[in-house]
Amino acid sequence: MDFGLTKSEKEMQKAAKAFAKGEFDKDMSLELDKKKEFPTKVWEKAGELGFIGMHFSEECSGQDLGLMESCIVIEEFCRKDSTLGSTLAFSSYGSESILKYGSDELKKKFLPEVAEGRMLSSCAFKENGKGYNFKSLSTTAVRDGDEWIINGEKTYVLNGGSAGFYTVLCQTDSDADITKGLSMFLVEADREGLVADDVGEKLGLRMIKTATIKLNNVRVPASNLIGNEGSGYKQIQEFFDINRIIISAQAVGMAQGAFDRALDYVKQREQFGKKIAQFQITGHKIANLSTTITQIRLLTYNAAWNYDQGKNDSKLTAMAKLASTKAAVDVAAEAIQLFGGYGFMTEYEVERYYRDSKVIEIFEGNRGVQRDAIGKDVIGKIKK
Amino acid sequence: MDFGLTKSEKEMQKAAKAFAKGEFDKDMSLELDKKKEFPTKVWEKAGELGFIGMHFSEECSGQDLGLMESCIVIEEFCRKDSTLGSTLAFSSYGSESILKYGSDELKKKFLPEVAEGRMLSSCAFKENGKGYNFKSLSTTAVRDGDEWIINGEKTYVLNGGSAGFYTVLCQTDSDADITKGLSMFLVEADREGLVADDVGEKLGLRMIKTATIKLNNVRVPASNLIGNEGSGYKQIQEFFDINRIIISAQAVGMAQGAFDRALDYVKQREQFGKKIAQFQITGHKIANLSTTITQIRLLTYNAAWNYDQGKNDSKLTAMAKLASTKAAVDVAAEAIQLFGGYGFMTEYEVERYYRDSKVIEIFEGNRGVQRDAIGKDVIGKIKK
Amino acid sequence: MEILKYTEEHEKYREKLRVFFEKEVTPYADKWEEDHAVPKEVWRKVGQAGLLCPLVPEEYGGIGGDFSHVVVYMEEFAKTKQSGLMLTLHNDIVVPYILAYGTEEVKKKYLPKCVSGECITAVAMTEPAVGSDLSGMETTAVEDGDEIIINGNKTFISNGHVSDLVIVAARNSEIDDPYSGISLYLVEDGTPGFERGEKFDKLGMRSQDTAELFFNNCRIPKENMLGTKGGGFIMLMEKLQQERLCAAIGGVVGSEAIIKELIEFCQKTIVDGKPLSKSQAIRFELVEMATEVKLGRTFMETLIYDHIDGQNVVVETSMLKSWGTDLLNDHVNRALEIMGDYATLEESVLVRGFRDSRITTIFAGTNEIMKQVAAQFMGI
Amino acid sequence: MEILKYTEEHEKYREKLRVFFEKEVTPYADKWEEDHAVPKEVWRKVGQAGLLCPLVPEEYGGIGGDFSHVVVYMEEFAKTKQSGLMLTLHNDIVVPYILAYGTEEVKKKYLPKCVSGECITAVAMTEPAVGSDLSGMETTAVEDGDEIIINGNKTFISNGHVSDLVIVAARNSEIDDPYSGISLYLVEDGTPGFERGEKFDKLGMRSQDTAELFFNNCRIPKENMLGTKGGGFIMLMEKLQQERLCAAIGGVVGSEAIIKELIEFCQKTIVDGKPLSKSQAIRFELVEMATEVKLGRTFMETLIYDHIDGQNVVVETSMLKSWGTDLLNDHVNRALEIMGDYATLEESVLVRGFRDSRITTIFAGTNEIMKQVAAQFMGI
Repeated sequence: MDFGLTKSEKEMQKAAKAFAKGEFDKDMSLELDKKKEFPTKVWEKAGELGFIGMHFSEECSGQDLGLMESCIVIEEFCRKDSTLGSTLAFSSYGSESILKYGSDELKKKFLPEVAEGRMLSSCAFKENGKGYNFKSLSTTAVRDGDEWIINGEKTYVLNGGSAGFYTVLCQTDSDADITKGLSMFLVEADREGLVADDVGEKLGLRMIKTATIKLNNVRVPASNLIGNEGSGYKQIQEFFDINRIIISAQAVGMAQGAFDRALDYVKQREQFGKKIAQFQITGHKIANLSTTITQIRLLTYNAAWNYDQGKNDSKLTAMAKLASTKAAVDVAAEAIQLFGGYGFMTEYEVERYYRDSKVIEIFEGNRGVQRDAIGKDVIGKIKK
Repeated sequence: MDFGLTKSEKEMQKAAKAFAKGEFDKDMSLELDKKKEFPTKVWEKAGELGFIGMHFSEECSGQDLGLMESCIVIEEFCRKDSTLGSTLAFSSYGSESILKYGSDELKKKFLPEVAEGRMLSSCAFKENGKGYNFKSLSTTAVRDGDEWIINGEKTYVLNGGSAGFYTVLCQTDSDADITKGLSMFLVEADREGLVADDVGEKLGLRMIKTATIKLNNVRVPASNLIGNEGSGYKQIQEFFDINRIIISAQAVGMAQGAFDRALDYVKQREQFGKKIAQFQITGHKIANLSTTITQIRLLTYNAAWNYDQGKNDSKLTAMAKLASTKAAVDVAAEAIQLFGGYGFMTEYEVERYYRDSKVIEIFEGNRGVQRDAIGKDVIGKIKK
Repeated sequence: MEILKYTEEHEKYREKLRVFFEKEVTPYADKWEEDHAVPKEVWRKVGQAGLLCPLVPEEYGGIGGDFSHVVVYMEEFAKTKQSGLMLTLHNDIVVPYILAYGTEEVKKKYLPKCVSGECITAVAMTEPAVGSDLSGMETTAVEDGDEIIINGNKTFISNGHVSDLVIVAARNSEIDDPYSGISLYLVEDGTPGFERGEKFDKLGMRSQDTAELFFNNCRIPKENMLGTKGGGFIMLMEKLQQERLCAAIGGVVGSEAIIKELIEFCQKTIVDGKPLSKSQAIRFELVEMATEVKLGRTFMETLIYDHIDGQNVVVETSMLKSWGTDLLNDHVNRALEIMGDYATLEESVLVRGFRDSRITTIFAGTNEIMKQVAAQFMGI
Repeated sequence: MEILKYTEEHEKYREKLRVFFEKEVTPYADKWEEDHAVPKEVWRKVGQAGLLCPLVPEEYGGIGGDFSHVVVYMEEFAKTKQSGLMLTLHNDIVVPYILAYGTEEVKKKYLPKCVSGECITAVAMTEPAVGSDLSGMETTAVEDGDEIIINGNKTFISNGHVSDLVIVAARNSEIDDPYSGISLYLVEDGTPGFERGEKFDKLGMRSQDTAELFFNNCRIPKENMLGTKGGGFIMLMEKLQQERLCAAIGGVVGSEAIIKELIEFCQKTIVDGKPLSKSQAIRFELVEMATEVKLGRTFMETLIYDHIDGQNVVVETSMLKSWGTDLLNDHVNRALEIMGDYATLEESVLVRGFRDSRITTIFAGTNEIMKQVAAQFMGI
């Protein structure tokens, strides 16, 4: 094993640090969070400088880098600012299906737009009253000549209302086995019959729009089918694999960012005649938090490395999502506690880390979903 | 980064698995644990085959391998049997000081004995009423011509009574700063004036003897001083660095071993019409346990890797000891619970993992000691 | 078993609160959150309904209730889904200072208005530079003839904007001992030299006006000192048991509200054709949470019983304040997790609980201070 | 507040227990652990001292005590630092079956001996193949004239070797319904066909003789059936509340004993010139543990109160059994950690507690089963 960062990893880390330092302004961020506005300028700049879709191929305006480098960058971004970092992490949300399964035409048309910071992407998979099994979806796509007609409703769609297109998971054969009955379609945001209803105010990640996407007889050309008909289940699993690792990297960054702020604070704030850091209980809290952060970082990197090696391990991915997001919430909570009353105040930022980390903890499968997945995988087949 | 095992790591892992499978007999182990007897034959064989002091140089009968390989081997051993594995892990306990600081004479005389499984070593550092700061020790060594005269008492000395020699931390200058007033001596077990008083029955690790070592005017030649006079503090810190990583590897193995057994059990045991593994709550427990084990393994390997790279990081080492041993206890406890009544029975082994892991959790600095160390290191200097 | 015996009068009071809150408070909770403020008129309304300051005796316009009224009050208050109308702060924390330490004149002057809602109160202890370390207090009070001149800044003051009367802790700078120089003073709204800072933007309790207060050569009449000169620290300490007990009750009662909401949510939310409450892992979590809430409720009631009985329950109160507010945060965190995606929307009522509850482990003395206090009074 | 009212009689009983245990039990605890057994004579001694079966009425030789006696008993028992002399099992779990379901004849025959210590009891439900799933029970009982023939194996039976009389659950194999075929039978020591297996080597409770029991065409008289035919499941369920309450009490009372030991240890153990109890982190842990113990104690007392009052507290009892035994294990784990190296030696009394307590989350229904039961009876 080798726990040292490679040259490329180090370079991207350095570049990400520099970008975040230069472009992430605290006051701007507080303002945008308050107004629930997307950080358009930061996003455009990130696109220009190649921080979006780093793992895309060069012809799609990417850098052909690994998910590992993406994770390192996202971590640095979220460390510096939990919300700004997340907007960037999610700006290519759902694009991977196109990257891996899309036709050259779709790739060329959409991926450079995403990577260059001109278009947000999104994946619409979740439905009301349905969990993460996708045993039967109410959103359907029916073939009609050279077109598909899509009907249904998707909930909690990230970038919903701001994305240029959605990858939409549809039932294409209700009689078929789950591994064959689902298909993935690219649906442009401006297609007739597609409406994005904003979900309203959120607990966290307030700069990112989230919407319910209603599809009413939306027609897309057959060329908008991503990959083969019936490959939707496989695609959505791969989507989760990559996105849960990305979320895990966000969580590591958020945990580290909340920790950084708390550590600075306890080292300079005095109470009862000494610095807060000098109380034994503070030392122990700092020890626990830094131990946790070290562990989730390793777990996340391991999952990303496996992905890059083509040895993707879904249980490791779910472990990373499970452990990292919970840790981020816990670290942020303890950071607030270490700040005392100030921690509750927006200005000191840790409260936002707390809100944002809670959202990504729940998002794309809460603890129960992850534990179900890991348990099933580890237990494997049972002999009768 | 590279999370794949190197060729040498894989080979040692395979060899360790094969050795444990061939030599660790469950009934023998239950018997030895009950009788509190050292597994002499297994130890001798392990020595013959090179599983002891793997990181010693070849001239000292080692294999010149890294701590990483040692950890991998120890993990496999403790996974297969928590107690047998620990006896082997601790069979070169305290030898590292000689390896690194001892004269060629001492090295040649003692290390091959240890590595070849003919002599146990031990380190005697702890004193009654003293913590892990070593600010002032009551065990003293006073120079008398070509000899040193040692007086004092050391407690909780592992391999105490069975080791061939002890590395004994002594105060050699009570006026000097802690970093200069302590020195390390090799004291042969048969020196006049050295008495080992067994501490009696222990909670776990019952095959290993533990004793109070009393030194009453024990005379050793000046050549038994390990390294320079006054280098004792440095040596004991390095001793902790390496040993806490080794303990952490034991913990990973114990956690994995207890988990393996519980997993097998829940997959075959039926209750209320289905296998225990098929209850959702079991799946979640399995998920939590395997997530924890994955994390402590990464943390331990990272600490070992850093050590091997000469970038030893004491806080990482303490984190590994803290997190891994606690996890091992928790995993063993949950394993017992998954076994139900059988888990309480000696025959099903997990109870022994529970006892053994609790001992290594406490041993060489409990949680408080580790947290103090990590906190101090992370917080660093505080500006007035 | 029934630990707290409520009389018919208590039950009537509960009913009156319930009806009032349902009509005049709960429906406006969302609006107040948006506005980051509760209009003063609401306070007046509560007063006009006879529902302020249950502990104030009849001679000052109150109902002369006991601490059981307070408990009933907090239980009903917990159902209003807001925290900006900080009735407990006024009723059970600030006004009791006037009641206990005010001269007859002061009591006659202020208490009837406190009851009627004309005079909303706040208490100002914490300072920017020293936080909760009273020994470092920098606000000074200097006598000048018949007046007292106050100088200094206070921060994190709840009811910071809405208050008509503030109890200010300040020290006599001539006295060396950090504690024995502290006295408490009543400062009215509008007193020259008394100004209020911007309201803070906060994680939660958004409808509540937390602010800084500035005293710049602020002159008040000598009669506005509460209790004895230099007795401030003792007074603060004496009142802490009740303040912390209130915080503890808030933790337990809040957790009760959460588990109730959560169970209902899990029963009615169908995922893949099955209510969440039929998932074994969720059932276990619900039982674990319900267990802790029952433990907290029972212990809380015995503390209330003993507190009413006039016993010293400093150790137990410190313990429950710490345990109960940690519980509240743990439970709301778990509840959001269990609920899943819906719990990322502000529309979901528990999200407000999630944001609001984070301060409870910090206010009324951080939980770390609670543990220090408990250890000290346990003699360990 | 005082929840449980002890009479003078209870206090006298406590004193008698205390004196007896201090003289006849505690000093032998280490020896029994070593021997992996408690001599039968000790049981006789307890009986002769009038300290067995507090719940048995005077007409059968008992003292006709109430459940408060049991609580007093368990509190004093927790101080004996051993668990092999399983008095509670005999007193409060097994004998109550005879008391509740035995015919007058059976009661007259056995109860006086249970009280005197001549007849030590055990109960045998669990089987190797099916564990705690009673519906899978394989031991059968077949009527043959005036006799009943029992066949099957039971496992994990406490008092497995020392018992003179065992209550055995067995099913009528002709009845399909897995529950309504179960009946309870009294099998005496020495009955042909009744044999005992080796004692198990265990993590803890070493002085206690847990064993397998084998029934091979074991014939007993028909009169030895307890209660009604096929009523076994109902009887077991009816008695579970008390059994689980006892387990819950054991958890809380055990935790109390631990925190007491631990505080003393931390106060007297000097490391680097300072008592452990002066370390801030340890002080916080002590407070946290003491807090949980107080919560448990209060809740436990209200349950005992309600249980004595004849109320259904199945939900609360299941909750406290689970919470209290988890608490016990958590606390003994923390205690060992805090104590440090000394806590790796069997010489340290808490080490035995560490080993013994692990079974408490499993016995009397695993804590997972407790949560299932609670969820079910809460209607979620």
